[in-house]
Amino acid sequence: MENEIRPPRRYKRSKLPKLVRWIFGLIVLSYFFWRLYTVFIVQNEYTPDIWVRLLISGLVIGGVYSLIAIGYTLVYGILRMINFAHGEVMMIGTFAGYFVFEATNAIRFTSSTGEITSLSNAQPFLSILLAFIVGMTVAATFGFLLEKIAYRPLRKAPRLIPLISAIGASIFLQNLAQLLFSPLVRDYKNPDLIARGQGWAITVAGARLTIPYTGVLTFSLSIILMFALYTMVRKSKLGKSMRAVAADKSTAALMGIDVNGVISQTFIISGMLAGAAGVMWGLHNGLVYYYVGFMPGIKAFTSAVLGGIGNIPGAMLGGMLLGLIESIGPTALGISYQLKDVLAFVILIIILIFRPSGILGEVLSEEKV
Amino acid sequence: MLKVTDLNVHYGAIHALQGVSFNLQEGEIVTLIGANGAGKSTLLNTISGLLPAVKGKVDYLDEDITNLEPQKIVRKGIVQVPEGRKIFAAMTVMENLEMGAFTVTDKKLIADKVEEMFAKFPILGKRSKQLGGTLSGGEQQMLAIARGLMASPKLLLLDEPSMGLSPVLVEQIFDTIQSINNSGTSVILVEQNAQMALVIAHRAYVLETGKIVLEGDAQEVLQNPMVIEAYLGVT
Amino acid sequence: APAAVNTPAPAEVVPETDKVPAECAADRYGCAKIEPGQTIKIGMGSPMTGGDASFGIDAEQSGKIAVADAEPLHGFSFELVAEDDQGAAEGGAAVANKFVADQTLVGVAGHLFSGATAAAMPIYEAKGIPMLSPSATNPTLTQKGSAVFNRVPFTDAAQGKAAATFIYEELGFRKIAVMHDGEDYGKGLAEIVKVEFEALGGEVVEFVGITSKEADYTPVLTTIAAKSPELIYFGGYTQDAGVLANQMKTTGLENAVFFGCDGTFGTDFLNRAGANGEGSYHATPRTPPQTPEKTAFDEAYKAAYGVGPGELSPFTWNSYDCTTALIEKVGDVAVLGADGALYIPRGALVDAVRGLNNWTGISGTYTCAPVGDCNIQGPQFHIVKNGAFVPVN
Amino acid sequence: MNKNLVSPSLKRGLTFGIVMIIFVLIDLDVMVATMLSKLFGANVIRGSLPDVRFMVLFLILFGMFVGWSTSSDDAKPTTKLFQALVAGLTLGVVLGLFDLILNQLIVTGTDVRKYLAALAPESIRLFLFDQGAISPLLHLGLFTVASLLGSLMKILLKSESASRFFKGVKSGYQGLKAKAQANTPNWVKKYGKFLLFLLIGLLAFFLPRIWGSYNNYVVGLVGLYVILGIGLNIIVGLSGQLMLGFAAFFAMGAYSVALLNAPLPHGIMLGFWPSLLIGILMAVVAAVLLGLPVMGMRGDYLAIVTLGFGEIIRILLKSDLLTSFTGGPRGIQDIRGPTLFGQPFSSDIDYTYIILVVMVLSIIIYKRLERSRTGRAWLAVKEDTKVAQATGVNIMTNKLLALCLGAAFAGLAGGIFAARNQFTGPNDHQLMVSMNILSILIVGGVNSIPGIILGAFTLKGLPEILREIENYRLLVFGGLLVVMMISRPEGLWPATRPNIEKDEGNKLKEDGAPGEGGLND
Amino acid sequence: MTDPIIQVKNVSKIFGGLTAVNQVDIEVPEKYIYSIIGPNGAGKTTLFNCISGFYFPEKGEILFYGDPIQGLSTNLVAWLGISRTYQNIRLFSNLTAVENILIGLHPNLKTNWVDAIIHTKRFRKEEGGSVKEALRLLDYVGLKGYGDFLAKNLPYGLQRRLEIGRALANQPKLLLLDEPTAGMNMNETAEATHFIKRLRDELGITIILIEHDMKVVMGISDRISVLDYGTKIAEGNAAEIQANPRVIEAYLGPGGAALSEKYKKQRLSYAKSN
Ligand SMILES: Nc1ncnc2c1ncn2[C@@H]1O[C@H](COP(=O)(O)OP(=O)(O)OP(=O)(O)O)[C@@H](O)[C@H]1O
Ligand SMILES: Nc1ncnc2c1ncn2[C@@H]1O[C@H](COP(=O)(O)OP(=O)(O)OP(=O)(O)O)[C@@H](O)[C@H]1O
Ligand SMILES: [Mg+2]
Ligand SMILES: [Mg+2]
Repeated sequence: MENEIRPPRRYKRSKLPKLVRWIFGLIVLSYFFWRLYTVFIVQNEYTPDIWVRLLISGLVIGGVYSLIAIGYTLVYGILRMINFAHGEVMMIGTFAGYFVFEATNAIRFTSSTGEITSLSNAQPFLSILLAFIVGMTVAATFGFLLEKIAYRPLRKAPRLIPLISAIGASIFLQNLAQLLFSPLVRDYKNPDLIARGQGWAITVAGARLTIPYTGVLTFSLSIILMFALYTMVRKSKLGKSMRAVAADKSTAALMGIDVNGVISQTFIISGMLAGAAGVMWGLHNGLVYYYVGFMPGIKAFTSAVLGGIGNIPGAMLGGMLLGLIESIGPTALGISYQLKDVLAFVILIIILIFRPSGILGEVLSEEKV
Repeated sequence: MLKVTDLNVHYGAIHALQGVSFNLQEGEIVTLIGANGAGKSTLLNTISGLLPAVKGKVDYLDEDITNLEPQKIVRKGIVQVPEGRKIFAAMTVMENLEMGAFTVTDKKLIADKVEEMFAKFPILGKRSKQLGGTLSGGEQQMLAIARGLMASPKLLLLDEPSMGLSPVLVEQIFDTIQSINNSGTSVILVEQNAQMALVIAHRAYVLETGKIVLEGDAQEVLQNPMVIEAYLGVT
Repeated sequence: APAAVNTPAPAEVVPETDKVPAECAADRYGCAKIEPGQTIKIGMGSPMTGGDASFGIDAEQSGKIAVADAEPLHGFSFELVAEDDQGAAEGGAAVANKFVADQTLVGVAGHLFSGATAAAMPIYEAKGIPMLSPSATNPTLTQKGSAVFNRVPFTDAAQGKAAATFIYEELGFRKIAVMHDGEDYGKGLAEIVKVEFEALGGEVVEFVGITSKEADYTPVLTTIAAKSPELIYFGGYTQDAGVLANQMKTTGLENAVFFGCDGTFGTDFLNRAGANGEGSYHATPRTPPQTPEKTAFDEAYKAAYGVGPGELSPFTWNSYDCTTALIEKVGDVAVLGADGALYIPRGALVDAVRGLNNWTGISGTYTCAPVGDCNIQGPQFHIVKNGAFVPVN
Repeated sequence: MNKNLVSPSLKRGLTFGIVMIIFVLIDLDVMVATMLSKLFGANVIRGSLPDVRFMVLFLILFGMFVGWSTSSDDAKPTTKLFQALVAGLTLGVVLGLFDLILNQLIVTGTDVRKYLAALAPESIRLFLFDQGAISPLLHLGLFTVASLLGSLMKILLKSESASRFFKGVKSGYQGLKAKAQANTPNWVKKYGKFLLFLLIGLLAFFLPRIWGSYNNYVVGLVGLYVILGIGLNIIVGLSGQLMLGFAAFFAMGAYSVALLNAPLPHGIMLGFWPSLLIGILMAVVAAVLLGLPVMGMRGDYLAIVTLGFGEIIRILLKSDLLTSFTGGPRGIQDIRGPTLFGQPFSSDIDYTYIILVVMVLSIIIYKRLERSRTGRAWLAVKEDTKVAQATGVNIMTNKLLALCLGAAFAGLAGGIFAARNQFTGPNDHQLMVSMNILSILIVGGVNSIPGIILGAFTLKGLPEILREIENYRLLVFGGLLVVMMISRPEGLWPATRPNIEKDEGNKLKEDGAPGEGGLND
Repeated sequence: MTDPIIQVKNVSKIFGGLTAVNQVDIEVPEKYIYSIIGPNGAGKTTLFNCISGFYFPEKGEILFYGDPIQGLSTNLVAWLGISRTYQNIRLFSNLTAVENILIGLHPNLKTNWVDAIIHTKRFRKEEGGSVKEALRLLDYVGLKGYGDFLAKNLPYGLQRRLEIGRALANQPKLLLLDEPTAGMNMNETAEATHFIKRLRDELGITIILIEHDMKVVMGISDRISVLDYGTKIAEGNAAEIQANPRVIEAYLGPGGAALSEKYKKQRLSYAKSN
């Protein structure tokens, strides 16, 4: 081989891409600040109660996103796959809850006071509890089956394959629900106790505002569920085995871990959370139909990435943040409410530019060279 | 203790094990030697349940464990230290060790075992909070062996434990293997360093392209001209 | 007019026998020939999968009833062929191309969405298949000089102007917010309302779109509440209208009036909003809401599909009327050939549909303007009182 | 009997029982029976029910399938029959119980369609053969017998003699093929490929003129998606960047052509070809704008960011903000088609030609890129980014280049798409479009041109063909996607790596001069 | 001593609290085979990573032909003429052997994507030439006939060779080999040793070698450095190193590089007991 001394090569360090990234980020940031300045200082037409209201709706929707996002994060963490059908699992949960309320509403009897009431109104707590239990169980079952049928045979396949399988499953489940229940957009029949449009009236800065009961229920329940889950994953053996399976399935098996079992349990847990989120969605927003899981699914996926995918606290944080961005963002920046998704995604991009693995960072390691 | 009969394993079209039979008595060190790609790791993985056997049987303590799920095999006391270390990169050294004791429920026992490992491999003690993935190659190898010992296995399968270790450590590892064996653990040892493996082993099998071509007492194998030429180097 | 996408189909090859009616030779598109044993097909293109599937399924279902109600024509029965166009151009063109390939398909009760309609129109134009859409409201559709395209919904202009005037003059509000669901139909309407209302001298404090069926509109309502409008006009459909009416009660808009369009009219709204819907306004075509025909249809629909008309989409009745009108016009022009086959002169049918005059269906009375807009009357407004719609003008 | 024999068969029976129940709940049974009756030549008017015979036939076929699939391959005939019996009985019992419920609905006249939309009384009657209370027994018997029949069929068809027969046929065929190959004259060998291309070319020229506008439409659609598939393949398949918002680039092309070449909203009327070029350029510009800030991101982050980008573009196109510029949710109509030498060139046939030509060009460009320094650099980046960089590949420029070239293809396809439909609107650029294109790659086979063509046909052509099954088509489509991934994870036509060493060896041999020859051409 | 091709001056690399490489100085003259040995975790691989641009050393300078290269991105380092192999083999496993080498040629090729699309003459010439060159290299590393195998399907030993082949394609001036004989048996090791020597003798490439097999190290090194806890504790030729007590203590063990007596004894004792 002719290996004569090559003339020494010169190099030029290019900082362009990095620079572009920063400039891009700065432009967007300064735009944000300019908008914030305009809305808060120049125009200043919103009273504090408006912001409180926006905060409340942001937290409620954020709680739902967080719950679904945890499902994405858990599955991603363990299988490195985007479970695109996760939103459909939530949809199934919503439907399950819907049927529970339909049933409890249909059961009518004469109460002690002589009025004819339905079970759902006579025993609101029971029926809500029942709805959550059924919703979570059914969604968990579907999560479990989904993994078993559509993903397990693809364990060893390249990463894109399960993604497509997930897309297929998503289309399948949506259409199955549409064929089963018709494309009708149905109403959630809340017990009167937590009827939509009802809530506690409070006064903020002289203005009366209402905190909807469903919102309080949704938010507090999602917080409770999240922390229950988080403690469980941190403290129990399951959490440990999940980490091991995530890192390397066959080595995990060599440690005595039941890999299939752990993966199934992961799907069951994520299904349960999605199911709970689904029932909350129905109670709070009142609509259920076969497409109901699609957008929340995408949003939750975004939340998971925002917080750092594979990271459970990250998913919670990401979900809350996304909820808040969506509710407060457009008003605070004085842009059209239609563009709230644009805003959400732009903020996602900005955050990823400055923190490439999400706000809290992902819990995956890069291998050493 | 372990009896493998007529084992056949395929990777798609590749027939990696073609009717392998061998056995191991309680308390023995048996070494498997063979060139790259002979099927040694495949054999260990099949025993551990990671690979399905198409044909043949694996009996362990008079029980058929062929194609049993890996975690059940581990619970029966067969632990493998896999080739290429397979450390949990995102877990600390400590957590890696705890993973090794996954089947153990007694917290006290685990703590004792950890102490024991740190005594055996002091460097691990120093690195106990470092992430496994950032250890040096040799450190990872030590961690892998230590992790394998955490569950106090009855039968230890070691796949190239000396790979990438410095000369002092190589000897130390072999000493360790012997001491483990002396304290009652049976060992199947796969090694490229045939010389040393044969020294500490009781019996040996030579594997070539998926078949056992030679077996016998380690000493005899060590003196076998074919083995000397092929694996020990004509020195 | 743009160049047609499709090669103009040569007039169908009609054998030169004396059995073929003279009308066919004279017709600019030739005749569709229905052999004995075949059915006369009416097409329908609508989204039947995806997020808007309810529109398509609803249209198909009421179309089927229309076909079932139709008397056989010289012993030939009608058949409805509903195809999924997914509401988009790609699907619209696919369906249209499929339809024109079928010789026995003579008219299309559709398409439902404007995007699909726009892509499908030139394809039908080339073949001479008349369209009568129950819901495609994009104004430009009837501004292209198409001979085949007709529709029965209000034009946005007619409804928008009437609504703005009603709000300003009858109700006396001066400060309103205008919302829409971001879709073709609702947005077009909302834009007109805004323009007309401002032209009258009123103030539109906010003009804002939501994302349909997203279900949580509290932030946007909250922001609107800060500008304290007296009324909220909404262009969109019942599902969103119901949610909005509910959420207005917790977002500081308790005292604002909800004003919907014809897309929000239906018992469905009453179910969804319940007490929160009291006092809201909605539009319908100018016709008595309950004729015996309509009642009969409603019963048949409910019996056949288990859901009520208007629940899946507000265009249930329009779809029935479109199909029925097409069938009727086919009856007007069809000629029974001496060979026992039925001949339908396509050009004549196109003209006949355009010639719809004072035709009363269950959703209203229609007369087609020369451009194809068949609903030229203004709307009628209703207020919700004690859980029922009560006409107000 | 052995537990290992009974329980899998039981499980199978149960599973299929549930499947059948779902079939009934979504009315798929009636649809299949209708298809069957059409197959037998009956003229079923839409909306009316098929004859009950066909429902019986369908259930028998279903039962036979259950029996067939339950009988394990390597079992003895009696075992097979036993397995089928168990499965058939289970299936029968499951459905029998279900029948009881259905029958109850009929008897009491309960309408459950408020919740289960497809469960119409007529359909139920048809499913129950209109036999009321005894239909559970009928079903039980039918499924048991059918299942046994299926098993029997398997025993017969897969028996020794049968398989010997098939083997014989196969080897005979292979023998013939070998013979034929040996006997092909030299000129055929030499010009065979050329002749084949000529034939395809001729077909491509004449077929669009003959087979009518619908086929042209479908072929054109498939062709456009092949182009899109190739574009996305450069990004995903070659350079390994998971892109979920590809429709954004498609939209760039479509809207450029639309805005520059339609009377409304701007009336620029630039002409198709220049606006197509601008469309490609706009797509590339979008790619750079997206790429520069996010280039450093890893796989899944990139995935969500690109997804977001796709959504941003779609929402913006639809939004109030840009309505006066883009037409908002209404989209843009009356997009003018291309001209050729001053003549309008925009009939369905013309478009088919345009698309086919562009498609062939795209394939050539793709092939050339793949087999170049750049293509290999992309593959290296995909395989192992760090090591690729350490081998001397500039990651940033190569990734960005891939993004831009992929976007260019999308812009191209988008422009033609818009002009062909004479319309484009935000609904044409939804997330599902991106997902569809990605699926084309994976279903067909990443990095494989025949794969992409097959994939495009499967995903875009098949739903068109599946139109026959109406509302069920997306259900079937989604299910097929899953099944396909499980049964053929490599794709329908997996890519193979080129045999450079062998080819080079042959080249040298042919040239007869080892060493230098044949390398400098 | 000729001019040093590479000078590592006072380089330190710190991870958190751990100083993996501590003020190391190394100078390698051209056409040397220079070995770096040391206990596990001594920082050898880390040093390689600093030289090849994977890590940016906190302190010190790395000069290649007198120019500082620390902190350059890895592709520039490769382009300048430094190639390396990896301790855990890192091939492009789904590409064929030839393609792996073709990618190695990347820094030496000039055509771009436009050439590729138009198929310019320049492109065809360069492409033809590079395929020829790749096949030649394949032959050189002993992989003739394996060219069309996917890298992942090659046996382990051949994968190591392919990695070297890929590194050579860059026409490196300096080649960094990280444990090239790990996982090989004695015969294969001997072969590999011979091969490394050929690289230097025939191609004139300077080689820095990390290796734990003392037979290899002592057999072919012109000079050896020993690292321990990130610090260089010794430098010299084979004989000097083998005699150095610090090295023996930290690294080689009592038996020097040879197999320890203990094992030999034990071997006898087994023989007796049987
Ligand atoms: N995942 C796999 N897919 C396909 N073939 C494989 C796979 N793993 C191993 N093989 C093949 O099976 C044969 C046996 O491999 P195995 O890893 O068991 O060899 P080994 O004896 O352990 O070799 P080494 O000494 O290199 O570790 C080899 O030919 C190898 O190429
Ligand atoms: N990225 C990192 N983060 C933290 N510590 C690291 C990192 N990389 C290496 N180390 C530590 O630095 C020390 C040196 O590691 P290095 O890989 O250079 O060792 P080595 O000399 O190559 O050893 P071996 O011979 O075992 O491969 C080790 O203790 C290792 O744990
Ligand atoms: Mg091995
Ligand atoms: Mg190292």
